[in-house]
Amino acid sequence: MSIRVKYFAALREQLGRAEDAVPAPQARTVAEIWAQLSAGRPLPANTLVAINMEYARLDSAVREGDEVAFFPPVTGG
Amino acid sequence: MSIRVKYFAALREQLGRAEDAVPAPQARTVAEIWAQLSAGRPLPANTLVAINMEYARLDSAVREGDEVAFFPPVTGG
Amino acid sequence: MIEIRESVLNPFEELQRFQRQLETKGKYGANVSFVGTVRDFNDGKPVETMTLEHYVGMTENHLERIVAEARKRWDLIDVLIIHRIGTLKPNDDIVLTAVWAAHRAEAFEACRYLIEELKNRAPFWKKEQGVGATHWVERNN
Amino acid sequence: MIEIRESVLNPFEELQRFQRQLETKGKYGANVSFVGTVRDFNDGKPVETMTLEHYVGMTENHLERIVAEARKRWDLIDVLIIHRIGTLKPNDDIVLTAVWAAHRAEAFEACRYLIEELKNRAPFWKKEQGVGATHWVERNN
Repeated sequence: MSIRVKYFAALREQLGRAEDAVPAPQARTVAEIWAQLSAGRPLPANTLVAINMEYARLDSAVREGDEVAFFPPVTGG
Repeated sequence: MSIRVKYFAALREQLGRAEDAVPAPQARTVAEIWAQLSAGRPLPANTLVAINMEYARLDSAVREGDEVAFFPPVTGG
Repeated sequence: MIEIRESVLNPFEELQRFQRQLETKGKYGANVSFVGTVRDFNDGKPVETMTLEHYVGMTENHLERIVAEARKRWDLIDVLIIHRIGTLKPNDDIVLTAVWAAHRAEAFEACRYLIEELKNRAPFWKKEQGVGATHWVERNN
Repeated sequence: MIEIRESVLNPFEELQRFQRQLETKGKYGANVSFVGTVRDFNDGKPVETMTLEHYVGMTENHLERIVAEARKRWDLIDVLIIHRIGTLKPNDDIVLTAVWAAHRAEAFEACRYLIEELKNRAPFWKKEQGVGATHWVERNN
């Protein structure tokens, strides 16, 4: 089982992909997952994160099977 | 030329008429017009008055040709 | 636009018709609408019919003034008010106030202002008929 | 009811259809509706088309939660939210939030709450295409 990672909107376009998958044991927090997948690219200011579709923080713990998402401030409505 | 007097809603029903006309020289204020037309009946509490379709007071002056109205608190909407 | 009418009010058809003829397409980003409807129970009493009376002329003057005040206070693109008179039944719509503006804050605030001022100042009166009992509504709440 | 859709939104037809099937006729005295529309100019830039992206699943969860919070906070009879995704043009309607309640105060407050919370929390993102230029809207105002 791995961790599924999603990117949305401007962040998805900047990275050039909408999804990643990470083997679970390699990361423990949202920030560590970003570091692992971004090849040294800093997380843009104001980026929001979610774990299993709930807003979370960069230091929130991630577990096997979780879905983690990174996205810019929301602009619906 | 006289003063035209209108009554609305519950007040119209209580008086049993919708309109009166008063010769102009006989009255000077809204309160005097009421006294003249009401046969001693006191003005019900909370009654609103208008002169020429503008809210007015009981001591507002009334002139020849004016339209005076007496009505209960408004309940539209 | 301000209208007082005796015929049935279908507020959503009126909104659609009014919006379609607006020449400000692309300018408004927000519409807020209020619809007031006759309830079958008011102040603890069942309502079978309601009759709305108004002071012809004074009502129109005051509604126009309320709209002018709202336009002075907020930056509005368009305003629609329709109010019924005559006899209504529960579930009939009594009043529609609607505002189109660039942004939502002014649309919400102005729409609320229109209905509050209408209720405070426009000379309409409601009489409710229940089971064998008739009374004038004494005040707006 | 909550709906996210790619097809055209005609808010007033939706309101009429939704209200007709309500089984609470005679119970509600107030409906307040907000409609958000694409403007042809935003943040000083002309807009030719707008594309709306969302996070499937998270959006629905958060809209349901926002409605549940509004129902807990105010005494509401019914709630309708429809939000578009995909490509829109100026004058297309993006979002509808509507509330039916016994009285107008709760209808106004709850309708405003729904749209404010939707804008703050629901994961939608707008991209605007102007004359030769494309940009993601950076924040809601």
